[in-house]
Amino acid sequence: MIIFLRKRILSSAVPLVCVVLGVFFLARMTGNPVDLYLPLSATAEQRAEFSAAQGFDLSVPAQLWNYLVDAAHLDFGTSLRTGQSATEMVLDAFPVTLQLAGVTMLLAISGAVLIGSLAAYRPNSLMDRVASLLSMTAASIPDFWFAVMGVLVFGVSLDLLPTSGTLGGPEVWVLPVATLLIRPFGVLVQVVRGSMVAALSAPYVKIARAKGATPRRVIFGHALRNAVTPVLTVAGDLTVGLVNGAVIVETIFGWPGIGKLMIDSILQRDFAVLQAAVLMTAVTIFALNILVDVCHALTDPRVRQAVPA
Amino acid sequence: MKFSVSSTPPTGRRRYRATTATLLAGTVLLASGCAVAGSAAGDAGRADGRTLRVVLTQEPPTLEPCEASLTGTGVVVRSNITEPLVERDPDSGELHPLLATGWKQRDDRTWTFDMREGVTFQNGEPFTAEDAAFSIDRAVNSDLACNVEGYVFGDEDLKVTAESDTRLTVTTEQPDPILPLRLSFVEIVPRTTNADAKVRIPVGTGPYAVASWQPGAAINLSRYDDYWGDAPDFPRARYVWRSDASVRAAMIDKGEAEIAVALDPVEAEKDTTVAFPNNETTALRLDGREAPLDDIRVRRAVDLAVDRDGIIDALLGGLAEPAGQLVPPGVVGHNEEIEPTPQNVKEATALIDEAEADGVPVDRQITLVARNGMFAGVSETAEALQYQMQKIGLNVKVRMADTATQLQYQLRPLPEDVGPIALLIMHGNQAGDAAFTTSQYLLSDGPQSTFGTEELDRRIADAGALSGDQRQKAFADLLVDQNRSVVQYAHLAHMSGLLGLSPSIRYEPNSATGDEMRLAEVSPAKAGQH
Amino acid sequence: MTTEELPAADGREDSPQTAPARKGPPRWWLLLGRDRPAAVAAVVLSLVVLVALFGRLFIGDHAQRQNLDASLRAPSLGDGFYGLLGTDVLGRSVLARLIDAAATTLSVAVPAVLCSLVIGSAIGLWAGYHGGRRESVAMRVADIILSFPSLLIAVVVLYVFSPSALNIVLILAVARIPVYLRTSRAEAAELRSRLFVDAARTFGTPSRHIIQRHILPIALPTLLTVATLDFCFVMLTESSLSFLGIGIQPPDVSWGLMVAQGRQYLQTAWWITVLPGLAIVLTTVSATVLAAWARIATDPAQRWRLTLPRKRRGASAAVPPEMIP
Amino acid sequence: MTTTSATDPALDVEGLCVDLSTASGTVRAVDGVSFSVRRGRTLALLGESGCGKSMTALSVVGLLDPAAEVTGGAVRVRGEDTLRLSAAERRKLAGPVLSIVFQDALTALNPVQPVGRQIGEPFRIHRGLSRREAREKAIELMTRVGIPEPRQRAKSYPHQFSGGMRQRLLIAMAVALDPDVLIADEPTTALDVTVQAQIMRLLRDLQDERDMAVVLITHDLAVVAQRADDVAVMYAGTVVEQGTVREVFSAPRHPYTRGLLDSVPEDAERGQPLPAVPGSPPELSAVPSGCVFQARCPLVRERCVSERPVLRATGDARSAACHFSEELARD
Repeated sequence: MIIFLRKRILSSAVPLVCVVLGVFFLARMTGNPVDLYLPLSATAEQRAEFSAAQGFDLSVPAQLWNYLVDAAHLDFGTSLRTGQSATEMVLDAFPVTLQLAGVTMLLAISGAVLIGSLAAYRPNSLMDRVASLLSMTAASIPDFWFAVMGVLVFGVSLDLLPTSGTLGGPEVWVLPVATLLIRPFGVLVQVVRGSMVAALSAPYVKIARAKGATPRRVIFGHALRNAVTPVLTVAGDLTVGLVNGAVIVETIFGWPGIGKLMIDSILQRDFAVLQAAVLMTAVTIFALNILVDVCHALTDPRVRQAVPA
Repeated sequence: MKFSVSSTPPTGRRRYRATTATLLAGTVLLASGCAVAGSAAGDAGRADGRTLRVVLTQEPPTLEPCEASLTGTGVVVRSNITEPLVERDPDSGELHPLLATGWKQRDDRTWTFDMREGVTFQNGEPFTAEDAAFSIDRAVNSDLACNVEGYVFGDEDLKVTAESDTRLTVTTEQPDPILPLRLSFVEIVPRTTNADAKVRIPVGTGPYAVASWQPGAAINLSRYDDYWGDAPDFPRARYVWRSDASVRAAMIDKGEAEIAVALDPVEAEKDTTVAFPNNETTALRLDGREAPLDDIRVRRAVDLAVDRDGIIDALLGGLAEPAGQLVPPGVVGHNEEIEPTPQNVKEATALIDEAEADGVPVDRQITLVARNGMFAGVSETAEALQYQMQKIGLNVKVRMADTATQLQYQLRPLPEDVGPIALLIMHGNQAGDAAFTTSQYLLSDGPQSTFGTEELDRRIADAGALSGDQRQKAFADLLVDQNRSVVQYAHLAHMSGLLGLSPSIRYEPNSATGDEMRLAEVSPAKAGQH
Repeated sequence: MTTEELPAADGREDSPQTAPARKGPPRWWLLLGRDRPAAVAAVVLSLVVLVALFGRLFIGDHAQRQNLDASLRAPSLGDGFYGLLGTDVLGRSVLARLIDAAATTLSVAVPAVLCSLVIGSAIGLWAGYHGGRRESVAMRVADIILSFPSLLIAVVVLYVFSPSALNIVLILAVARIPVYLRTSRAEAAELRSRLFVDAARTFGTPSRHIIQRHILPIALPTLLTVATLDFCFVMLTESSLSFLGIGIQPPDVSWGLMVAQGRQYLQTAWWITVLPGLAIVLTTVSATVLAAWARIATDPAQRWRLTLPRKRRGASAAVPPEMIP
Repeated sequence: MTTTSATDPALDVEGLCVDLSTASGTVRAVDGVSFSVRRGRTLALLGESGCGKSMTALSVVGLLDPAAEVTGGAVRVRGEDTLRLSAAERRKLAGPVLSIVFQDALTALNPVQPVGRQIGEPFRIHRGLSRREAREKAIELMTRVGIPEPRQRAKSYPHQFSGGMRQRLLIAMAVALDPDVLIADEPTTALDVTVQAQIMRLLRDLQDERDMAVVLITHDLAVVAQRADDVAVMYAGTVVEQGTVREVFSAPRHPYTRGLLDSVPEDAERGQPLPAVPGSPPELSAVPSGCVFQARCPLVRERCVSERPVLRATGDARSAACHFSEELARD
């Protein structure tokens, strides 16, 4: 296991560098940010001065070299927009997204396992049909639409929840998490249901029933753990999506997360922040992938055995 | 004897249903329980009548006073945290004393300012001419690359000296008749402020001081008790930000904020909103260097094709005024005589036909560039303009851009090899003088202009050297000239902002509200509430 | 005595589907007819496809025709065919725009899904079959794409290159490749050690053929299911890009763009944003339902589920009734 | 119809009917099957694929797939008709009274649980033993079925065992609670010949030791000959002949049984093609109204087309469903 982990971590280093380099070059393709940061009436001289101060007058390879040298000293640069250190901004924003994604996935997975198992228990029953239809619909609602509706209905009309924001009790979490939740939940219910139906019709389930096992024992003791592999994979992918893409929710509800930071820094050509943010999410995503692999190994002894090979 | 084992024993079935029902009920209860538990105060805090809660579109990138000409920064900083020497009345355009009690022009290039006494900074230090000199130096002459430097002063450096505690002398390199107006953009900070680097949280002489900045969440201000002027009504203020206009509107409806900026025109009918002219003017800038836009008949046809009233009523919520010039009312140089061009499709088509007959390639594709988020309904407006231009026989494609991309089209050096461009621009004349407009947009080599005429250039230069009524008339006349002989712009509308105001407060927005929202002017609706 | 198999014994028998399977699979439309939701889904989906393919021929320029005086008219029967679903803020017929947008939406979603499906599966199957270094290289490439912010690519493509539906397709396709890559790699890696693959290998079959003839057919149903889910994802992503202003650009129109542009009128003119949203939901739900059905219908070991009479399907289950607590 | 015996049978199946839903409609997969078996005896259900023998077994233990439905008959153990019991009552019988072994031990064992836990599970379910006690019991059972180093191996997972070992584990699990009746559904089909013999011996030993009734489902005549006491030959969902193995195999009273026995290589001459029963069994949806075997029967006559023969006694403890079983007896 440890060998496996070490190998995985080492093999993630090269792709990580690729991501950083890719972002570096792509960002610079979007043009010089000078215009955005100087008043429209700034003179050519002022522009040149600003460019030189920020190092944008150098060739791209030279800029890259400077960036890498600084990065090696854990200095990821300063934000053009706010003048703060990029590292600081990213470290401020990241926990917000991580918490959102964590709570969302926790709820999505537990809810989906519950509903999906119940649905799989009696395929084609009313419960199954309702659960399937609802989950499919949930998975296909545009999230920003759901968010705006949520604000209007629960925030304003019913006056149950705050419209937006991060400050306050647990109630501020409800709408953002609900918005983030619908799609992963919808997808996961279908995945859980699918793999549970397959697991419940497997011969070992018949044998378990032949031993007189109760339904609870059959579902949770036997079927669920076998059904968990595809669920884990999909849940991993969905979490990656959340880490990278809670932009909409963060934008609408005013949560200062990494997604919002990223889109802002893209639109504002704030390269240092963008690079730092991408590096942070990329590291997280790599870690997440490794975590999923470890979970696979933990739940399935066959994978565990195959690992050292 | 036959029976079916698949019909479920009734007990089992019922229990199963009961389980489902319990689960469902539990979920609902849990959800509503969470909801009720804290009920809904939101970021801006509970309405306590003592905190003024303002919701902006975005978090201010910084509160550095020398960046106050950035809208996002200025709206919080200006006149709330820091103050300039001179302030401009947004309605009349007149200059009023603020930290300076008066000023005099000694000669062409030298001005003296008298400092107000008894003013202290929020850190307790007294305000003197030394501080004023420091602040001007820091903003205009330093290497900080302050936004205000580029915005109002260009390359020019100022020589500033504090002759005594109460007297300041400013010397310009060139004669500058509007120096006091320019200085109204320089916010005064204490001389202890870092001169080599920008600060994120400033100290000023304003009625409010920064209490805390929760990054990403809120900025809290508290009343500065030793403020030299009248004490504002609200002891505390809190800024939050939401980029979605419907959420900002919802926060007003819900009572989560007292003031919300930049609402969508859709909300205009609510009685919690108030519209105000914001000195922004929209227009299509036609690139006169490229066929077919190089033909004045085609440019005039475009001007005639635009249905200003239709666009304003349908897309801008009826909040804007049709425009015939770039300079809005209330700004020196605005010409009352100019009428917006009425739509005349027939005449426009005739002009195009005429041009086509003379060999102008009117079917060459024109790119209509507009910026996402420039104003509410911008992409619909672009589509409407495209449709109206196509109706008179032009070939137009829309390209929506982000700010950075749009700036490449807007600013010199203009992009090459992109064909004829019709750029949707929105020009805000914060400064109140047409010179800020003409030197940028009308000079043939102006930073935001594509072409012009020598005649117009000459008139602009002449007008800039004048002052008083002569200045007004010279600028007003040259605006007519642009419409007659240049037609670089098909003007669209003088825009309005829409502010959401809670019924619990009273506030009169003015044309500067978008850049400078004076919290001290906000009062509770019912007297004696606080 | 060595082998005393019964003469007609052709394998083991314990599942109920053996008997009917022998007769050959039942006609697919018969099966479809029996599953009412799947049948409805099929009808909806074919309708959407037909509209997307031929709708533009009938509506002429109605989707573009503006009338600022007729802005935001509510759906009504009185305004002729094009007024049935009301008008948008520019006075254009929402019905005509929905039809126009159907074509754009599908011409973005379908090629994007197909591209990522084909490229991702091809690489994934190849990597999974060969294993070793090729496998780990492919997986790391997937990691790179996954952790790359697709928003950045979208912005670059949109603002640096010219914005077009094709570019959106490319962005979405590239962003989804890892999903197929990982799925197909897993399938291929599992299948490569199976007996029939070993057998093919010993006969010297080139690996390309083994992948094509032995591995692909088995992995395909799973990949197609993923593709259907992705179809939904791609439509929603396109819509989100529109929300951020970096999706399909006017005057092109997609359902996602309609939802995004109309959301500010949610309270005053619901039809502008709700109807295209409904179109997205209906299409994706239909696709998902149909995919679930097709998956069962093409799997001989599952097909029997579809053959259950309606009333019994409601009552019985994969788990017999005595299992119900 | 029951065997004539003084002691009560451990399992008594009477007139069992199972309907199966298919795309082309509902068909009868098991049609009035009856048999019974006493403790210590082995009954073989013999037949080709699709003849309904496995479905019979699954309906006895209540594990039918939902596409199939028991529409009539009775399955009696310990004097109770299991088909009429509630789910919970039925679960009480599963394990201590009725038990089953499947053919494919790899899929029949839960791949993600250590085998020790799976084998100990019946003790936890029915006897309420602690995890540790159940584990000890499991190790005992593993020792009994011949797993080497059971204490270590109890922690292993199914995929780490060979096919024969897995089958032993499955059997250990099935006999854990000394059931009255053990149903073995083709328990050796997937195994090597040598391993087959070991497994059959293990089954026999366990049966003797625990005095179980065994229902052995198979298509293998040799297994029946060596292992079973009684045999019920099934064809197209019905029992066509029943009796002791010795009597039925030495003198079949049904043309189908005879055809089967003739096709065994031992009786054929070298170099000649094996005589086989011509044709194939009828589709379940097209079972003829008369005798089910009429299409392949060498003796078919008019009566066979119009009238279905019922199972009737052809000897002391045997019966056959043929109008002309006496003719066969004369051959």
